[in-house]
Amino acid sequence: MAKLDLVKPNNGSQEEATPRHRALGLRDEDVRAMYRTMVLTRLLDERMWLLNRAGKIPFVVSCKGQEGSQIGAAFALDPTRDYVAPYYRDFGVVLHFGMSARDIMLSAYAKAEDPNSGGRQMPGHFSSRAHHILSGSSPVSTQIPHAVGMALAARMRGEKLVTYTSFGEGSSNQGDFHEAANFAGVHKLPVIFFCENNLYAISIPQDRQLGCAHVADRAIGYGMPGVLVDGNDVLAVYEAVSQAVLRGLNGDGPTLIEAVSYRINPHSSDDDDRSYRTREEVEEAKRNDALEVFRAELIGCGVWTEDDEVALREELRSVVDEATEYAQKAPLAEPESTLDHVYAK
Amino acid sequence: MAKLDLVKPNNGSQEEATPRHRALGLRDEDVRAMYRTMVLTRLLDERMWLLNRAGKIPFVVSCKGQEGSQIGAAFALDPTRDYVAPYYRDFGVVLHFGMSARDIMLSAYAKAEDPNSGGRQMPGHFSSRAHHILSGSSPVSTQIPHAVGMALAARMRGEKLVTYTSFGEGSSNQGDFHEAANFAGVHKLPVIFFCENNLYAISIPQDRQLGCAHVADRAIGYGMPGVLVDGNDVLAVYEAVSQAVLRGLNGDGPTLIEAVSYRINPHSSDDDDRSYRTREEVEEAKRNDALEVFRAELIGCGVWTEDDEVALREELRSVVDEATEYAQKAPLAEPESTLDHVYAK
Amino acid sequence: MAVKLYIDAIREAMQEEMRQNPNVFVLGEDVGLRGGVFRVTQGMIEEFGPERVLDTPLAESAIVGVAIGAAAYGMCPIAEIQFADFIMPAVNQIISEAAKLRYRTQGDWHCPLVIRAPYGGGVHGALYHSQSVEALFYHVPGLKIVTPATAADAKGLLRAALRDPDPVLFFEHKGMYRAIRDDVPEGDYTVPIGKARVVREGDDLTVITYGLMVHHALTAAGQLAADGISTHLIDLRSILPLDRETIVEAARRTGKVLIVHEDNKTGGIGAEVSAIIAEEALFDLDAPIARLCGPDVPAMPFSAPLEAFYMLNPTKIEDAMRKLAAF
Amino acid sequence: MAVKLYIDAIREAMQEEMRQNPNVFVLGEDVGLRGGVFRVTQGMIEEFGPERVLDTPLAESAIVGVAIGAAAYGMCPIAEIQFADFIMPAVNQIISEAAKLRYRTQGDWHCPLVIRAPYGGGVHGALYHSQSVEALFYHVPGLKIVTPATAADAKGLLRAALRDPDPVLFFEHKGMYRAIRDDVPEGDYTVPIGKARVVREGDDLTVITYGLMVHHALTAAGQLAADGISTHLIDLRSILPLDRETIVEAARRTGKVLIVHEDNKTGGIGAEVSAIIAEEALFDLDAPIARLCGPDVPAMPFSAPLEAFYMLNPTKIEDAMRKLAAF
Ligand SMILES: Cc1ncc(C[n+]2csc(CCOP(=O)(O)OP(=O)(O)O)c2C)c(N)n1
Ligand SMILES: Cc1ncc(C[n+]2csc(CCOP(=O)(O)OP(=O)(O)O)c2C)c(N)n1
Ligand SMILES: [Mg+2]
Ligand SMILES: [Mg+2]
Repeated sequence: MAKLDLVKPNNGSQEEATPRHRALGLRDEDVRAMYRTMVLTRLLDERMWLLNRAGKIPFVVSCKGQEGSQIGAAFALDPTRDYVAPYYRDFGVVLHFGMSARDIMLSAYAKAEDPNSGGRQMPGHFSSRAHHILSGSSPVSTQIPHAVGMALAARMRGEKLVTYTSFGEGSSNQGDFHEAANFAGVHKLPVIFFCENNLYAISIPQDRQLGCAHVADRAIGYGMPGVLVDGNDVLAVYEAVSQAVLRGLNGDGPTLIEAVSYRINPHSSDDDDRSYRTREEVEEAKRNDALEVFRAELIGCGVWTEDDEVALREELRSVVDEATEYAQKAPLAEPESTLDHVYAK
Repeated sequence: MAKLDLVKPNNGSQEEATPRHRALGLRDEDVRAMYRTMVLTRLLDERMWLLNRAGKIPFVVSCKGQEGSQIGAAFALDPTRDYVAPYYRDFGVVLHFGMSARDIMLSAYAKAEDPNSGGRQMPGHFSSRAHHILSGSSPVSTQIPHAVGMALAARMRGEKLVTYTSFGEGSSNQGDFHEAANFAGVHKLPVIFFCENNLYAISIPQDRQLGCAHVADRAIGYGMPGVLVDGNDVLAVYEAVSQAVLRGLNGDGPTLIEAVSYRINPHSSDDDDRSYRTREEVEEAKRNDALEVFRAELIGCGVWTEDDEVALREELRSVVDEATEYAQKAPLAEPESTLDHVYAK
Repeated sequence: MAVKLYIDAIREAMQEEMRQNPNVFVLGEDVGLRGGVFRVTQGMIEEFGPERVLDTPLAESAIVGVAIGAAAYGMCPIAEIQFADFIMPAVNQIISEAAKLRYRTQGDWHCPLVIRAPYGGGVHGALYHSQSVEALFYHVPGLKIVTPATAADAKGLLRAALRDPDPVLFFEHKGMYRAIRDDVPEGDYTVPIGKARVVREGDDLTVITYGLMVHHALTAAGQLAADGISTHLIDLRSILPLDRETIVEAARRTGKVLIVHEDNKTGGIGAEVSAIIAEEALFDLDAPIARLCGPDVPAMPFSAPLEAFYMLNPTKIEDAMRKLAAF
Repeated sequence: MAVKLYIDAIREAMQEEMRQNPNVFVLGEDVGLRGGVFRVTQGMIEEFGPERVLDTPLAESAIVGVAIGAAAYGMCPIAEIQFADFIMPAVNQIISEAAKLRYRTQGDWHCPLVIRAPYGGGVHGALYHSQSVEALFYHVPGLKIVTPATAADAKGLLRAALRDPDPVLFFEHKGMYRAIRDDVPEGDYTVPIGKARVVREGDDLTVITYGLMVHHALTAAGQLAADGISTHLIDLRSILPLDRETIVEAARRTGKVLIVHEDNKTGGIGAEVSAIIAEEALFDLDAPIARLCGPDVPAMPFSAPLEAFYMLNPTKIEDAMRKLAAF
């Protein structure tokens, strides 16, 4: 693994008295909301993994370890204004954009009511026009030019917004990343290219995946700023993405942000990671878990308590229970519906 | 057009007494050979353009204005050791690698004896196994991964060499460039990525083509050095490529070199450049013509005279005449041969 | 009605739709100041400006991918691929994305995208500026493919494509741009996607074809008519969906069918047309279903005699028609 | 002879060729320590080292493009595409480069490359881990395509592919990896590319198919045999080139032909097979040429009932066979 030299953006006031989030313009209820979505993301993730291991759902892809990056990014965006073309791990992002726990579970169970695809796609293939989430597919990186196209379209219509697209560090090697980033660079489009570097692409560690030290180093090749940020520091990510949003809205063009964290689970429920990484490495990564780090910070600055935690966990557990139960009972699509929606009626 | 800020590599001793080429380890006969190939390239180019305008050959693509880049690069390589995957303007490179004027003209006339393709491909689609020139196609940038593959294969076989691949600045936006450069970066392969930036991709000037200031800026994104060099300064190019060759042979991996010059002719014989650039701009560029610059330098340091020039021009004109005549008289391929070489016999 | 060039009909369709519909725009390589390498978009940047006639970087996957994003957002992009041969880098975006966006979201998102590409040979384009690429896509549900043979159809089909809510590949034969001219109706007409055209009616044999070959087959049919052999000639116009009804009806009518295309034979459009007939009209046939196509070689060479060997022409078609008529 | 799994036969072919021929090597995503996501290359990095079992960056066009360069140089690369669905970004390299290198140089350069890709559905792979992609390439002269249905054929065809001087696409049905096992001959045998296999002989109807469907059709044929209907069953094995002789002979023999494939129907392999028969054996037919294929939808859904609706199975095939037999 390459040694990471993290350049944190401005961390706000360093005085003990001013919590970082306030320096960033976040109210206490904002960071509580961020933490809430983070925990919901985590609980859903853990539940789905369990359901898969119990044979109840056929497949799951996990975002465990990347919630800091996702929540930090999502909360810097405006779900009523901006559009996202997320990648398959972005559960935290789509939850903030309006997907419900039930929607996620309907997708996990591949039920007819799944708003993403009616059960046609695997979990993690998010979509909702109502929630400004552009549908994604499985071939990696194809969503990146789509985000550029949405930004272009919005500008042609005079609509002020930014578009966000995410991808793994492995996927930043696909030609589509390069072509889309350059397109956005030439046309100064308000796109946020958000690389969630979790150090692995399935079994391939980043030093056998990336010729460069950092994905962010690629930004200069497209004439945009490249920002490297600790993905386990949710406020640092929030700040970096907020700056990118401002740039975009100001007409200053795109930004490439690389948020470094770790993929705690195997690549997917079909993967076994023991052949390519040590248990020690995974355990070590868990100690930097953004969720723990953020909770400690919130408790430290007095906006969160152990009691809040107990209450939140209880509440969210029942949200996840309800969602699971609902999804499990929901009907499957009719077989003949396979033939629907090839073309417009 | 973006203002170019050329970073010239070390120019050797600045003392009047030591000509630059000697500081680079080039003998007088070496630079005379370089100049000779440059002039041959130019004369062939001009002859083909004339033949096209006279309706004798259907198509021609010109390298006029890029000879400095091509000759500088080619002479830093070893045609008996190295392999090239050139792009369609690289007449100067393939001439140094062993193509004859006759070969070039046979291709221009699309005759059966054309060693590149037997007249199957357009001129500029170079190929010769004997001369270490890997066949190229028309879709731009597909040759770039091929050069990486040749370098990989050579390393697997323990053969010490470098591979060279060239492409325009427009073509550096194709996904294949990115994917290939990263592959070479990860595996530290001895590949020279040589971008001939002639400021236009057909009608598109570089500021609407490249999000970045310089193609060389992309190198860091693949973990390799990026070198920006004046393509009209043949010795500067020679030096940059020589350094890249050394890196490659030393196992230090690939290099990206951007040689900036100008495309003096329209994109091809089918193009009309008046709709997208002024005559003044073209005239201005002609004043920096590498051929003139290099001749002046050689005369200035006493390795070339006006008499040499007259003799060379006369000799090469007859080479071009002979090649043209031969090619014109050579037979076309048999119609039924269309069916040959789809698969091995 | 006025006689117009094929190329002008295409340009007019774009211009008229762009005047009516602010969502329509063109993007591609050199479509702006240069007006496209074939001049299809000539004059358009002057009328619509550089945002709606957008020069893009040299990257086909981005051209199509960006267009898909714009289409999903609500625009109606026309993505020009400079030569059909250069659509290959965009295959992933076309097949994985454009074709499947509606299906995978049950219609929540869709992709009103038109991809225009000049294809075809006989113009000294060599291996990579001559290819027919329609067979690469006609197996892909979710796409539509049209390839007009006349100026009138070009205009009407391009309008229809621009109003279609789903992705349409619009293949224009570069050999016809300035060689074909015909009566183009005035006003706001469309030609429906999925409907073939009966070019001439006849009873002795059916020829089914599309693109440039329609004109060659028509010439050949004229030669046969002089000898009292009457040809039923179908111009498919749409490759996907195919007009099964017209195909089957024509096969039934004459009992003899020759399918003609410039593209190479194996796995080409002719295979599906033949299979449809063998499925639905087998017992109406009086002769084996014949296909006359380009040879199965990787592409059309530059060298004139080789290109001529590859390309079909009226004489080769006439020979095949006479052989079939005499069966 | 020993009974072996389909997946093991593929691995063995690679291992044995790599032991014999230092030019053979594997490259792809996760082929090294992980042994491939399906474990096809398991254990190989341990035997051959990380240079000859080369983990690549996540970029299919580079995997194929680099392999082409290495093949031109004289190596025999095996490029693994993790799922056939992800071959799309490499289409330009495959069609523009690998398929045309020999042709455009008159054999001065050539490309002894094997591309392996797991394809096919019925495994809960959803839209993008279930596709059949062979029809995208069978129209491309210069390529060869094989898709073995048995362990014995898998090993013999992969060996043949690795010794072939031209590019071969080797499609392995992921549903068969661990579901199919059969007798694999000992020693250094090959199965010739371009030769179909007569799986069983029969006189009442012919079924022509390939891949997983061979097994389903065989089951169905067993059911029909119980009722005295005898099936002639052809496993194509090679998609390009097709074995015209065996196809035509089988059509002549029974006069009734059902073509079966998992892939969707329009423009699929069945179209060309049907067209060959309609061209060469029309008057030997006693029934329309039937095709039973996947439905013309963009891809196979994740949802179990939808996937089951999409996939063919022995019962659906049996029904179609009975219908044809009764014609
Ligand atoms: C074009 C393509 N090739 C291969 C795959 C198979 N695949 C799925 S995810 C993945 C690794 C992605 O790694 P990275 O981009 O780092 O994202 P991460 O999964 O680590 O979040 C691969 C190889 C794919 N989905 N698409
Ligand atoms: C994939 C692909 N798309 C489009 C083209 C058409 N085309 C040929 S050359 C060219 C411009 C190339 O510009 P650049 O890379 O700067 O090279 P230059 O011609 O300026 O040397 C274009 C668009 C092509 N050959 N291949
Ligand atoms: Mg990763
Ligand atoms: Mg250029």
